[in-house]
Amino acid sequence: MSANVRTSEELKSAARKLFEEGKIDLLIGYERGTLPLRTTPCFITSAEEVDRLVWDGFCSNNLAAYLPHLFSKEGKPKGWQPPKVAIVAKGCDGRSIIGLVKEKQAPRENVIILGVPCRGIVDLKKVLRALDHKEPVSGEAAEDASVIVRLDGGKEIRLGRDEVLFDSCKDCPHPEAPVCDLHVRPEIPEKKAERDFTDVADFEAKSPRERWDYFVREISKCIRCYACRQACPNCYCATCFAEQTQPKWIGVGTDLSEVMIYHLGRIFHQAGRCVDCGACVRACPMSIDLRVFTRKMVKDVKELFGYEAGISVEEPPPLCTFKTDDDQSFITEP
Amino acid sequence: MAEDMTPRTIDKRKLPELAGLIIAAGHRLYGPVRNGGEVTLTEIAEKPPLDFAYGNFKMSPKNFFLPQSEVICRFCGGDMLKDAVSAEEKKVLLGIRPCDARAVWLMDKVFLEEPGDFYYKQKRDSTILISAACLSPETTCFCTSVGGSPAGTEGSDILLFDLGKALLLDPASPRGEDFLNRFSEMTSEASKKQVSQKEQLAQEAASRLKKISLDGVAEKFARAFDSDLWAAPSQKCLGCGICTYFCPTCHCFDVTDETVREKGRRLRTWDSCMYPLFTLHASGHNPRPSQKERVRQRFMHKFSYSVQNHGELFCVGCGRCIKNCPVNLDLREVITR
Amino acid sequence: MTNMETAEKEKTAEKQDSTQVSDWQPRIVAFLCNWCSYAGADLAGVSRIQYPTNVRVIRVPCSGRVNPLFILSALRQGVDGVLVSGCHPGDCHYISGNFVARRKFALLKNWLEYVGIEPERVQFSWVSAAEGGRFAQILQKVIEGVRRVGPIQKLNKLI
Amino acid sequence: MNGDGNRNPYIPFPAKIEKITIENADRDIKTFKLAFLDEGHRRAFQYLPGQFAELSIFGKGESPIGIASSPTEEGYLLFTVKKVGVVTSDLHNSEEGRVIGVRGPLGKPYPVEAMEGKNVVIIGGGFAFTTLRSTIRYLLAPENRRRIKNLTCIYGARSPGELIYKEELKEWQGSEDIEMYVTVDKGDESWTGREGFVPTVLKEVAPSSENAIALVCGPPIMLKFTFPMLLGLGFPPEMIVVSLEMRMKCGIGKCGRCNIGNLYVCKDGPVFTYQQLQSLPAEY
Repeated sequence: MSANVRTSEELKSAARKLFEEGKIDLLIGYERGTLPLRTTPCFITSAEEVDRLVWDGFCSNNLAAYLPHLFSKEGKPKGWQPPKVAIVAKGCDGRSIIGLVKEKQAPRENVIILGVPCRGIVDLKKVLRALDHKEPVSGEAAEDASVIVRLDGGKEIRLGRDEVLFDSCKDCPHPEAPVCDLHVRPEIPEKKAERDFTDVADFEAKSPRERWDYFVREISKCIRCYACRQACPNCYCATCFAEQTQPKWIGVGTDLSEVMIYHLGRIFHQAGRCVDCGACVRACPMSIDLRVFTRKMVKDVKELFGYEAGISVEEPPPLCTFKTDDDQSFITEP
Repeated sequence: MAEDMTPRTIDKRKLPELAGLIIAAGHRLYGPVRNGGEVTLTEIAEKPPLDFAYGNFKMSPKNFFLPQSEVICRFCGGDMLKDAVSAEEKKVLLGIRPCDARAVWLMDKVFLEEPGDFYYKQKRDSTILISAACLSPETTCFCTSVGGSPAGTEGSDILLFDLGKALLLDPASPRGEDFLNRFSEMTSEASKKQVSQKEQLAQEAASRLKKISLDGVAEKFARAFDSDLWAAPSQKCLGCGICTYFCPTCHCFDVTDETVREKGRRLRTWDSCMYPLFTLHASGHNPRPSQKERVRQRFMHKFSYSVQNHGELFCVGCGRCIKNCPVNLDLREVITR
Repeated sequence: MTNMETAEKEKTAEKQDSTQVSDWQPRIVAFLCNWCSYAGADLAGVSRIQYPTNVRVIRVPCSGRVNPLFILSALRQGVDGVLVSGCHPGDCHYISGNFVARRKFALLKNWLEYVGIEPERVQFSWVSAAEGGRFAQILQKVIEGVRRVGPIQKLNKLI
Repeated sequence: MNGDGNRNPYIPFPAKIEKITIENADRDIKTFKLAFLDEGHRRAFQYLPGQFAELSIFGKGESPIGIASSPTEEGYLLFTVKKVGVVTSDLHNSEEGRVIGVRGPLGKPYPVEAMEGKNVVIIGGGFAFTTLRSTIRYLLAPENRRRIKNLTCIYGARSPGELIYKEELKEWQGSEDIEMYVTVDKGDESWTGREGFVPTVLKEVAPSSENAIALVCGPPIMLKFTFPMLLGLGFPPEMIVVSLEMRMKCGIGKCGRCNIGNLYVCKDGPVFTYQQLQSLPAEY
């Protein structure tokens, strides 16, 4: 039995137990999707349904995105009590949950984090590219996070891990949720080294013209569907600045300036929140390279304020605090 | 009408020449251009594509008739400028799929109905649609289940079949017939063999499509308004606009004004029933307060209200919403439940 | 108003928008905190210290009040440069407003530069109520910088 | 929308604000008297009570507002507008003489033909009284008054200060042609009239449902209690007519946001019979 199958089985029994002991009202996890190489988020409310749960390298969604809405009082009737929720969490999902707890979007005591060991998630776009855009009919993620796909006609192809994993998964230092109520794992995954920021540094090293041109090129693809925002667990504002009307920050058209300010504003707003889970990149139907931009925010927060999002519940968010000797070399002097 | 004219055929090698003539006749020609794994409907300056063996365009051609953003009128300092909207250029869309042409035919029912939509009509009147029969449907395709077919002609002016060495051009509207006549020196009459080959290809393609049963879906949905059918899909729906923006028939729009200092304009832009602001009253009241009502609206609009209002399902089975949904919310699951 | 008159009006508006380098003067917006920098600017005025007139001052209660969207919004509307100025660190009327703001500004400054926007466009400074002369100097420096990079051509919305 | 198939239905006609009247004590409801700049536009704007128009402030947007004037009042249009959103706030800041845009008339009117030979009961609440004012004015015109039987109106507001069209209310209360009941939820020291919610007053007045038609417009909570009261009085569902509100943009059934079930409030409404509403989902 593969580790993924064993994890899935352990997950089912853990979930069953939680329901039977009356500890939870709802469990958010993954079930098999309708398309090959896909899973889909599932919402389980009783022990009878737990057999739907799966865990494998196709569990690409960051389930933490569902929490703010579940716990928001808005639209709930009088006397409403927040539900007890168990949530299946990869390393990145777990870090997003910490951010939400910290920012009071999810009460810690109502969330049971079920940590699963993640070896990286498969990027379907990369799979398709490797298959020269032939649609696979089925496939599975193997133990070492390589992928076996079958094409129409039965031909089987094995794709290497580095070829198919999301960029954000490739050298992920957090295979497990840093804060966890229940580890669901056949074995403890090895600790990984911290990730460096050479990708961001490489971009910084380009000329301003090149950086701007790349920004223009990527943002021009945007169709303003807001999937990046909706998929992001930490984008939980009740009304996004992009949609405010009083004041109206930006228009709703497709002018580059509007779209740019949307992305500049949204990504900036993620400073100290972004855990580099890649949810925005995964959700984007136009394959915009958002990560080169979101990573900048992660890097600067780390380098300027020594803060990494989603590690500890206690540490205050970096933009709610300060040090008297914070860097101010950017200040204009006469 | 269309039956009166026999299909024409053209050697694929002569297609660049035909394209040149079309462009020389004052049309802007758009055709399939491959970009990585994606095929987009792109303006063609000279060398036209010879390959119609793609699945479908990444985005539907609805942008050509209902652009994501278009100017309704312009103003300056509180006064409207009257001559702000220019006439449309003549366009030819080459290689769109019959499902997408059918979607245009469906949108016609909304936008050409009285009072006709000025901007839509202008674009529709100046655009020739040459569809390419869909000979290799994708796994997410289900056009035959919603009233279409891989060689359907609704909305098209000409239907093209890729016969290998030659293309068969079958007029599907008087406008298409007229168009073919204008370039008749480039084409010849199709042989009987070619016509039967076309029919065989169409049948083969149709047989490859999985049928899903949608009998009585409109009535079923009308009865299911208050049912728990909507709980599961709306729970996982993230509330982004991908399904509506990629949908070739979703046509809901917003009208907003914007200004930069003195100058301003009124824009019509795509909108989505997935967004909470879509129905939010100025008073703060929202008749569709949660994602449940919003998801329900999308399904009801396509599979129930449209049947009541226009006699047709407003889904053409292109599968874009299924392919692009970030949480794999599969429309087929909901409509067959 | 007839259509022609309106069209004429639009032309004039266009002229004002046009970015002919010869007679172009940078448009600067300065967000000044009420307690220090605004008073500093005021002092510059009262002391008859010459400083350029192409600046529009927006008084804010504290540099901490400056939402980064204010800055993006100004650029979107075609402002050529933005200056945000508050009390010196440690002198904030609200104790720590400018300390918290400083973190935001540091990130924003880097962020805009990262996507290729000229660093001269958006600048931050500390000016106390007593530093009238210093305010004029900083403003001069900001304007010179903006003049060097020319009229805004990124992020500004064109209609 | 009128006639001419080639007209662009999205382009508003310019109209000048001739007069602005503050209607209520909170000063957030104002009546704007508009006159088209172009005589052709004025003639083209043929409407009946219950219809609405999109008022357009260039640079701010459009807002759908019920027409408060009656077609029997010639040469001008009245719109009573509450200050709520971007457009209405800007409109409220207008001075007389400003030119704005008017696009319409839109929607279906109250069924004036169906009122022929009937007793007409008009029930209004709060600021939603605008198109009912249009209806009363219309029905009180001599040529129309003789075509209907009794005309009864019950109108209520939160407080005396919030009653709109105060002068006309006085005029109607003294008129033989209309039986007028004005009520407030809670009166003040100077209030000598009725107190009580509209549905309660409706119960007291108990207009006969015999050969009668009821027109209702008011806030959702008033509607909720008024419908059962009318049904209790014996009004058949098809003789209860109500005007609804929805967020709208195009006003001509294209933009897809104002639907209740398969009907669009902008083009199939805003006037619906209670019978119609019963067959629609309660999504409004």
